[in-house]
Amino acid sequence: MTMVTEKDINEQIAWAKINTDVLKSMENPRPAYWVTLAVCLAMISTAVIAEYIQYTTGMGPANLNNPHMWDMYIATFVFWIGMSHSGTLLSAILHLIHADWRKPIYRFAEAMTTFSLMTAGLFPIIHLGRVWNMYWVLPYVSDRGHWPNFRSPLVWDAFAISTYLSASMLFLFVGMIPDLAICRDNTTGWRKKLYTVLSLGWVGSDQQWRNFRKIYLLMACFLIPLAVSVHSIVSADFAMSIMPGWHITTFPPYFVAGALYSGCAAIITLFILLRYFFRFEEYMTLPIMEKTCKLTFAIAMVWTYLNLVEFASVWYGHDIYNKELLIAKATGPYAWVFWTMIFCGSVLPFALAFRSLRRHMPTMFIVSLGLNLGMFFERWMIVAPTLSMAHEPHQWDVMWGSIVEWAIVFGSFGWFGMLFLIFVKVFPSVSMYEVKEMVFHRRRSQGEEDVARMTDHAKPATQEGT
Amino acid sequence: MSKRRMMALFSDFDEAHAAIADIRRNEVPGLTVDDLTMKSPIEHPEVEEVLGDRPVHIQKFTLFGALFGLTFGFLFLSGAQATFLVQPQGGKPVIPLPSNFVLMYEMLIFFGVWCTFFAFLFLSGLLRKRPTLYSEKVSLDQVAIMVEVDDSISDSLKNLFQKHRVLEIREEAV
Amino acid sequence: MSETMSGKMNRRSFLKVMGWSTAGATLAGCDLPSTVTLEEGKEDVVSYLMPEEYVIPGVGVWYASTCTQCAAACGIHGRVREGRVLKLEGNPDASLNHGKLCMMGQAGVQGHYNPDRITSPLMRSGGNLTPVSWDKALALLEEKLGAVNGERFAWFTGTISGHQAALVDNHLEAMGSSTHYVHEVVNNAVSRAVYQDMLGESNPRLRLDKAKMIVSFGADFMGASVSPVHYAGQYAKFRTNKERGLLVQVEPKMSLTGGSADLWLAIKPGTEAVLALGMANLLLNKIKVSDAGIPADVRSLIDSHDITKVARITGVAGHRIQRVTQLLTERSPSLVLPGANAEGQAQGYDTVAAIMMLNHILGNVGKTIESSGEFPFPQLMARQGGTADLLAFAEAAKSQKLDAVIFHGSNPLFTAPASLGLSEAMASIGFKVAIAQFPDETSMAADLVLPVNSYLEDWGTQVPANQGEDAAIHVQQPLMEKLHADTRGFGDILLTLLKQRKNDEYAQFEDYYAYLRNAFAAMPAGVKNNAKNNNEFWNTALQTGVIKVASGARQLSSKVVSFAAPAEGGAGLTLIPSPRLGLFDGRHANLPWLQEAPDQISKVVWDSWAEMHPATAAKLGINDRDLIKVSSAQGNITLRVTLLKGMNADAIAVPLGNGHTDYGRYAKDLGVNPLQILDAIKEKKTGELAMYGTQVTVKKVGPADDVSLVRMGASDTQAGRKLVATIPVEQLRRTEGS
Amino acid sequence: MSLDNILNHWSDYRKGAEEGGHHDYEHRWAMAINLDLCIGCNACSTACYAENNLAVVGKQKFEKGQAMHWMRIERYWDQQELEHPEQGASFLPMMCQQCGAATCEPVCPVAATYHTPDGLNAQVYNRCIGSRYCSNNCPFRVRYFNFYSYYESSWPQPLEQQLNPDLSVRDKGVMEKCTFCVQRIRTVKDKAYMEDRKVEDGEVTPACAQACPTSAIVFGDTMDENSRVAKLWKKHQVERGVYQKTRHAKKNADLRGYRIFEELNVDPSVMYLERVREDV
Amino acid sequence: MAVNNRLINPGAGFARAGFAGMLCLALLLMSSVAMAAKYDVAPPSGAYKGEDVPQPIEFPHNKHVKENGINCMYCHTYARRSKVAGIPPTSKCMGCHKVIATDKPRIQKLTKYWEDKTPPVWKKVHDVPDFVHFTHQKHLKKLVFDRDFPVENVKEVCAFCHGELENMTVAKKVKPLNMGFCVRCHIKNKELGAPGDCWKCHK
Repeated sequence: MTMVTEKDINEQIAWAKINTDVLKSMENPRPAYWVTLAVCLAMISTAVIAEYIQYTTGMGPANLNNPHMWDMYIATFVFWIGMSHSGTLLSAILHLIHADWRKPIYRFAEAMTTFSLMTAGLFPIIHLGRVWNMYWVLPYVSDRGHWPNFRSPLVWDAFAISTYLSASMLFLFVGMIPDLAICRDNTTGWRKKLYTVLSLGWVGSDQQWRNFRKIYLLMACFLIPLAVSVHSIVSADFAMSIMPGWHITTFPPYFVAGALYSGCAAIITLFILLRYFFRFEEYMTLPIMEKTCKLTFAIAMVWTYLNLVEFASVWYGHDIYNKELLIAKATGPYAWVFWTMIFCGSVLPFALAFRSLRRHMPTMFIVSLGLNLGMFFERWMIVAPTLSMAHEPHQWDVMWGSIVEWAIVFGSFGWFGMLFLIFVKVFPSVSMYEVKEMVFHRRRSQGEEDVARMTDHAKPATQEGT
Repeated sequence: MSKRRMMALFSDFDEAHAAIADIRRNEVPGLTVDDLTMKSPIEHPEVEEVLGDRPVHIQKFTLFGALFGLTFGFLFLSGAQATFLVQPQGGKPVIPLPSNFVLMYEMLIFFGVWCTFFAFLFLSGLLRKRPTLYSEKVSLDQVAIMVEVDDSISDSLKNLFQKHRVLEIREEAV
Repeated sequence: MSETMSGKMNRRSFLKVMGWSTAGATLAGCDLPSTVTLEEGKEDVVSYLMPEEYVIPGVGVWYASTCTQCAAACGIHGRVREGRVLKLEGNPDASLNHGKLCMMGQAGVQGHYNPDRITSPLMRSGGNLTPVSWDKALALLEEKLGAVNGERFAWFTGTISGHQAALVDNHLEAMGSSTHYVHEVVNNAVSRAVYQDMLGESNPRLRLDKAKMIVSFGADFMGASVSPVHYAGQYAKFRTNKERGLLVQVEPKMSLTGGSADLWLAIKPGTEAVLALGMANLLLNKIKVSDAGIPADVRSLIDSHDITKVARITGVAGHRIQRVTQLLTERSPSLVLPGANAEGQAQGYDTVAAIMMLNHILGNVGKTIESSGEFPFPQLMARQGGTADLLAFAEAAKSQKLDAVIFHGSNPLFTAPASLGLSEAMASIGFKVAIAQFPDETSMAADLVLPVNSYLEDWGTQVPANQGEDAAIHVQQPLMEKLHADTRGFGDILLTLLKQRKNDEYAQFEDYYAYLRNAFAAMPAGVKNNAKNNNEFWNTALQTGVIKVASGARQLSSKVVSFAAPAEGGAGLTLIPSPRLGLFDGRHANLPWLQEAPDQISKVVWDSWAEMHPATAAKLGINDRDLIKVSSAQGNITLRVTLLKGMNADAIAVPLGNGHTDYGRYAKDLGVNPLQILDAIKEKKTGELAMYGTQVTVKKVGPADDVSLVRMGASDTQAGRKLVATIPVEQLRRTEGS
Repeated sequence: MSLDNILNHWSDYRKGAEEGGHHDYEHRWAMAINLDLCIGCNACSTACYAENNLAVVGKQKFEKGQAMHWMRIERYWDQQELEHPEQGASFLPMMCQQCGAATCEPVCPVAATYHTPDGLNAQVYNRCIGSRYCSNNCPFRVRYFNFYSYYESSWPQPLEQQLNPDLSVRDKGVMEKCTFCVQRIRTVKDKAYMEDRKVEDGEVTPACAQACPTSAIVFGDTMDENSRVAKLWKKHQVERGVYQKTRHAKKNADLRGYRIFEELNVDPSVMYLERVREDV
Repeated sequence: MAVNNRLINPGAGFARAGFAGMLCLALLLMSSVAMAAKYDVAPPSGAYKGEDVPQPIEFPHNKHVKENGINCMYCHTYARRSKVAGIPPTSKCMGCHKVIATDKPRIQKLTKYWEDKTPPVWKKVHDVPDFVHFTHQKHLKKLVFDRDFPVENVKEVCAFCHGELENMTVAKKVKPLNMGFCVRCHIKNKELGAPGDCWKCHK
């Protein structure tokens, strides 16, 4: 059987067209954009009202109670943190291994990283009983000689998330500087002013490019271990405790795998949306989609494996609390969540193994949503059952949250959506200079002698798939 | 003698590359490759063949930042722990190595990243006023060669550029 | 005492001392020294005018007094700081409770500070109770009581003792009446009658601590009983004796005491006497214990109760009965106790007599049942109540024999079964006075309500009906100034009433304090314990809170009274209106701590509920937490059910306490009152209400609902954890000897 | 100063619970609860409400599991297979076990809960930011969180006058738990300090132990070898420290003393004495 | 001793100025301790500009303390026996002012209070938050009695936190009395046994 090897990108595409296409995506939002934005804003305002209620009356309206001191807030926090890992993965790891097919899609993935981190960062704050004192977790100088407790995984979280947020924002920003210069050169009005400031005076000189290459490499090197450490630390919130179902050695890799998994799933979702709405078919091509899907499938299998490892070690271990909990997860009141998670997380990804499905955008869209749902449920299944069935049988309880809690959880999706929608209209969601590089190098590597005349507008851009 | 700044725009990298190679071969007397700057829409590491190795120092800052983060991390954490003895121990030592290592690691990256970034800003000459001689085409698809030369050699330089099918030459007096 | 309080800090400053407002908490978190969070000149501080030497601001002082949360009258210590009483604890000097206090006693402060207290006299005008001045209220009293025919006047109280009781007697005498109804729902009136007949003493000392084995026929002596703390203390000794005591509890519904039993047996309600007879049969005919002193008719009754018959009727397995009986002879001295379930039947007297007969047969009288001696102040002794007086009162009211009644310390409108028709009957009483602390059902139906001080602001003396090791008079003194300006002490009100009748006799006493001082001064020297003078005696009495009195020696008789053949229990479901340690008979339903304290056995909070055995429920198609309707011939109540294995299958229990239609914010409209649907069956010999004799039917009317019935605790089992570990007694003997 | 300090006391700072931790303990308050005497009567729990300004939450919030009873009486039925619970119920008074190696402590991000030189597991209300991690990591589930501001609802005037001024009324967003009545300990220690003497055994009694009608709860200082509680611990061969240590210390396995969840190595300060059952 | 050595955090200085600042501060601290060796107590440092608090009677502290040499604890008699120092009871004032200066309007006002049997309602000037357990008695014992400090000079110790009341009429807050103020002093005096345990003060 012969596979038709498709190109990741049409290397004949003219550079000017790249600029035009991407810049065009940043202009004139269509009605659908405004509707989506309005929906996001509505979700946010609901969440703000809910948070206001919670802020003024206490954590009670969220239906939290003695066994369930944490619930959906922390689950959603973990979900968003996990979501953020994909951008780093695509960008940094694929950069290091010179997988240049990442280039058309890494920008929005990185933006997703930043925004999901910004969303995730809200949850530890929202879930605090005394939000106004949240700065106490930071090691700041105090007249009273106070310090936070550096032993607490929550403080690690504060360190890790602030490091990760600043590092990933820098990574996103640094990688965007040449594109911001392009924007600067092609816009007028407030945009011009904005891009002039943001492009930091980038002119594309050889010195700048040289330093740029270095910093990009260095940051990629930093970000990979950072990303791994961040989700390991988030897993430490649970693994460092002694609670059954949390105190598990495989949690760090399990969390990292889960993070990459949910991130990749989200990338597929956004990939399809951007491709559809911005007509980015030439950049976000099916071969790239396929590669992303294969990567996702691989990670899904890692995640499944780690899940099985956890089940097996619990099953054959001596910890009765853990074992009881595992049985309760599968058969108790949370069983439907648990089995949905198993289905979406371990069965559904097999859809990615089929080429025809991989190439069918509507299917992939639904599958990716399924994967995301599975991963959301995974976080839920980490947080809630342990609390509902821990050591002390007297304090067992099952909890399904409250309107306030769910409003805030849904609101976070609105918040993320809003940030992302603003991003795609203010910043180029496809890296122009890197697509150009990709095109340039591909052409060159194919031994095309006629690499000149890139300005040849006459050359037709071959429609992909034809 | 008056000087002038010249910017030659080429439609692609290979032509600019050839032009620089010519300059490197001293085809324009009194002008060396070190005097010129190439501006391009994408990164062209190949240009180093003709531009020569121009050093990059960012990694030194990175190393400094990382090491600083590591040492500062440990001293800061253990200092704070040792002086703040209501540290909730939970049966563990006052200065717990595993958790301190975790935080040191984060601080290593934190300081490393920021040092790298500031080094980048500093070493790439960013945040400075952009030269007036600039073409938007450079961010699109053309490659520019910037050079500041004496009036005396400007003609020969222009010739050289012409030879390499320059699209446009802009100049301004300094 | 009152002088020391005159300089107390002003109330506002207390609030600030206490209140940790949101603003305060938020500001306190602010870290910058520049924004000083503490403002000067914002709080008031009031100095003492002329303090007592021992009153130091910021230092709590403990004063002795007496608890009146139930009739037991335990000695208490109250912690007073800056003029407020904060916490109550048992008085270690009181031999009744040895420094311990039950949950009801602990919650006394909440009654005292209750937000729903009556704070001024209320007079009925135009159908409504409206606040009036004391002058007006007293004038009305004078007018109405002056006009009433003495024989048509009565007092209606709860258990009352000490000098207040004496004054009530005096008032009745002054009024020319002798009708003093004393009503207690939680009582042992039938047992007292049997004790009187069999032992010659109605309140003998039950020495649980001396017994090696206790068989309790539903006696919830540590729970809602006549003196829970006293018996719990004795129980502790019983359990920690060299030979650990063995407790067998036989009852249709597991009580608090039953929860601690070594063997808990579910008996069919109303068949306690049958079991007692069966055990007597075994003792006399099988173990061949002497039957001396047993009348022939009783003897033949015993002989007719062979073990198979008994087992069949009572539902208690024959081998259990045999084993328990066997153990009773092996572990002597033992103690057999009758409880409320045994008493509260139409043949309650017979049942208790049958049970007490076991003590006679086993020779426990004199060993674990002792005489409490001759109390030297008969006029101060407790007027113990029961339900007979409630029935008598209802009768009298219905037949319009009463024109004026003064109510105090009892709430008959809540505790009377609806079938008595008390609320209608009471309407016929021309003048009803309630001396009350709270707006309960009875006081809200009165024509005149006099707000009384709480026991923490009042003077008085209490004499426990069931004394501890030492007989004593317990002194009750105010622990703080009156909380509300317009309330008055009970003793003061009594004096006022007496002055209205016999001014010449009582004018010498300015107030009840003066009366008590005088009464104490008049006490015989023997009681004064070598005090140099009356002042020293008074001060010592206040300091210790206890005046120990030597009671005269007395011997118990041990005779068996004749009794009729016992009934064999009802055919259907028997309703058990079980009192709880906590809300008790409903008097504590307005104390939020006690509402929030889960029932000890079923762990339900803030509600009324029905307890059923799962098997019974299954038969009726009822699930846990279902809404059910419990109907008797007299009416029905609708409430949720909780399934409990600690139930006899023929019984359904509905705890007392809730179902108030009035009683302040915490009690009003919460739960149901099972007393309302009781049949007005009279105990045949004593005339008490047979509270445990009502047959009911149960019907499911609504589905299960997790939210409506709140139970503490998610798991009924320890789920394999070692939480409450249990060892067999042999192991205890191995390690700690026996 | 810091660097000096670290270098000079490095080995001290590296001591864990096994070596006694960095504290030179002044006291180690502990309890011994005789379950054979616990009748489940709730006196301790109510006394705790009275002493410690515990909020009454009402039916709805109780249903949601937001009750604040620092001391709760758990009731279990053993012998589930029987038709009737013939051995009665099993009552367990459960409150903060003041663990020596408390799992709540290391997870608090702001060090609001920590170990005092008295061997108590302290909770500094003002420092608490309400992350609730401590409660999540407590195997006994005895930490209670102020999900609401109860001041207005729980103490309507004049009930608020009953509040004990020796400890705060906690506001919303703050974690709280049994403190072994630290305000009483504090008062007694202050008194002893003023009188230049040591605290005597029996001088400190928490509200629960004080109230208990059967005296099932014995409280005292295990560092004072002559205290009743120390003698009880010794008699039952329960030693402070981790499981292995305790297990090896226990030469007579029949002894009744045990600590709940001993295998979790949290080193609780509450020893329970097993309930005794006599089979009839 | 071993405990006290390590109890308190001087770490505020740590991050304040980095390592160098840390060491400098150590020296500074040590020298300040040395300077305070006269009392072997280092008084707390910090100043605060308090407001004028209107009181029902403008009590002249200066007259009583400076001119008449009355000891602080003569009136604030609870200070050595309780956590609060207490406002003197009206009877105490009247003890002298039945005969002294009865012609002054302030004294007449006081006499009126006495006759009406209503003590004056003062405004609290020195206040710590309600969640703080501060005891005057322990501080007095440690700083005065245990140190054999002349009791007649107790005002110098009182002035640590209350300022020099002998120079004030109505009391005014001149020290911040916030947590930093307390903690700094406890750090300085750790050798004296000033505890660093949160639960000593937080309740």
